[in-house]
Amino acid sequence: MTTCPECGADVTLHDDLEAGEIVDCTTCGVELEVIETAPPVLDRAPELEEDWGE
Amino acid sequence: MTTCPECGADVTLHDDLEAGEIVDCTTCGVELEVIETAPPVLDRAPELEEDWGE
Amino acid sequence: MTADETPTTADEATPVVIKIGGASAVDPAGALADVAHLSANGRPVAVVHGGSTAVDETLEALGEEPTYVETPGGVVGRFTDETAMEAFTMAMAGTVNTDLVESLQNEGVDAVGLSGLDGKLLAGKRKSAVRVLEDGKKKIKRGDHSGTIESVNADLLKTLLAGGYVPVVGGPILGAESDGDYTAVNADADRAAAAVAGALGADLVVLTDVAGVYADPEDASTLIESATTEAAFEAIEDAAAGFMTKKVMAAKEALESGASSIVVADANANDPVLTALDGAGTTIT
Amino acid sequence: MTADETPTTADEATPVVIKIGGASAVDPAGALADVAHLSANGRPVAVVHGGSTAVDETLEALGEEPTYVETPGGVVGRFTDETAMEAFTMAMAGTVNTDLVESLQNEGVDAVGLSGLDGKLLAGKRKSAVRVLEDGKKKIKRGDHSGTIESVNADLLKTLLAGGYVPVVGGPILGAESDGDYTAVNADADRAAAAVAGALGADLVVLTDVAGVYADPEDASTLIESATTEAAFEAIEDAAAGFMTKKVMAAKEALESGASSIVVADANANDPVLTALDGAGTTIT
Ligand SMILES: [Zn+2]
Ligand SMILES: [Zn+2]
Repeated sequence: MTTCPECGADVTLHDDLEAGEIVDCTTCGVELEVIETAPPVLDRAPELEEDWGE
Repeated sequence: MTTCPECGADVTLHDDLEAGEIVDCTTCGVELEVIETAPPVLDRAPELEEDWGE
Repeated sequence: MTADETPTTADEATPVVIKIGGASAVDPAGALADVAHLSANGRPVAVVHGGSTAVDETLEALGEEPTYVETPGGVVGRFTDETAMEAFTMAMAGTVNTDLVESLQNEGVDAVGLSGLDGKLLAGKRKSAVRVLEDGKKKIKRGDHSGTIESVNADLLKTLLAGGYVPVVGGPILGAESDGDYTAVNADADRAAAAVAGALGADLVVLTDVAGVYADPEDASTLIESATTEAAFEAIEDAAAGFMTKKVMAAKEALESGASSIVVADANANDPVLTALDGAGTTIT
Repeated sequence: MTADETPTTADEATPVVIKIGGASAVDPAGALADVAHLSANGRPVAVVHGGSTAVDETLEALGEEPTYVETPGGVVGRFTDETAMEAFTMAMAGTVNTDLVESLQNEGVDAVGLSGLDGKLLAGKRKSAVRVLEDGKKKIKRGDHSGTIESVNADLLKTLLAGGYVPVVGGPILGAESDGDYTAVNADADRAAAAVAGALGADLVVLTDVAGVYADPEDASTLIESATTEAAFEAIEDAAAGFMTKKVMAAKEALESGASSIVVADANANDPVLTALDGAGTTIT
């Protein structure tokens, strides 16, 4: 359990959390990136286009 | 035994001849390259500078 | 101008940009002979090349495996980590570009090979992070070396063309980091060709391993010969399936950025470039 | 010219060609910062690079071994067979050249990387056959990919310099076969730098991992600061031992082909190029 950096609400996290994983804040709906896992640190996930190289 | 392509003299060749090997014609002194070994074919060896790349 | 000189028409003076693929199914010999023909006739020509097959071969020769990732949208793409980027640079700027320049010199064409880094020829923001789907989880994966072209140094190309040279352009491109530093990154070669053609106001010939865009890819009789209206282009967009989607997207970018025309044509045809400029394949204007 | 403009002296207008080695003992950062400084001050600059360490590393990464052969005269040199040539092209035209262009772009220098094939920049006859001593036998070994530079496309360099670009030149070079075809081949980078400096009438700075040419390589106090006469140059020729022999030979070629001066100097010094142009190292004119 940690706090959404956008709205401050509690975010429930599952057990096998991995760095880089994207979780949704069920309160404000924003996408959060797992920056660290122990203890969990969340940050707003960057917006990224789907665009691939050669 | 084969013939010097420069002077026509007989050139004595040793047994374990290899392609690319340079032999001297003892008659005219020219350097001969072994082009083929069985049967032996000789040609005048190219003049090459010693000059190395990077 | 004296009476002896052949007047140069506007059409003759329009540069031609030829996109040569990197797929091993395509032999560039026919295209390179056409480059020689056009260039000998005074037409400014630039070549843009891919080389994904060579990158894969180089990775394999180095004992590395390409990394593929799936986007949340279900598109499978290559992830270019640092090792893959090194192989990409070796293969594209080293092997493929040099081999093409060598082949063109043997055709009598005074080719000059360039990567996107040279003179900031092709530059854009580096994209390091991508969204991926891994084991059913959405993730941010960092360390990708890719970028989208935002600027073309047309002056460098025009200077070389004016000097009688044929620029041969391939990856990597110059990727700007958020801190302002530059890193060599991967970019889509069709879009690189589109950017070059746009910057030069050129006729772009995109050579591929099929005869053009088909209304029904299963039916060879449905080749779309040309699209000169918005509606016709939309029909092509609908028809383009699979890897053709990228080529049609690139065609759109080329036209929007100033290209004169785009032809998607068969690299394995006789005189593939000359016939494409003469109406073979799918012409979009 | 208005009163506000600083007059350009002949010395300021003389191009500078900087030879950067390929040895891993030498960090190019200092030299590249000097390139930025000179270039920002309006001095035309070109860089010529080696890269034998990178070639060896690439061969090793590919699981190949470099082939060394001994000449009848006892000189041990590298034999560049087809596999080695492919690695050479990947490493030199791919990795080393692109990395230098990337680093220079990060220094604010608008670098353009070129191999000797580009615009026939560096061309000469391919040498495929070499005389070797193998198991005590003199042999002709064929398949070498090497060549000696016979011509330089100075126009291409001058065009780029006039456009404000810094050419970054490395191998391979364009080797002419006896049948007229061209093949990419290996050439000595010091001699490439000499050829470029000669063609541009430039000041050539050859950076190496020692401070210059010593009368006695064992005694640091015997650094030869300059040679301006035939006799002084002969003293340098006598003094140059081992790999310095090649640098002094290259210096001679550069002067004979039109270079303005040659300095052999320490790449690891502070401001290595600026101090070399200011008298550090061994200056030959
Ligand atoms: Zn929230
Ligand atoms: Zn004889």
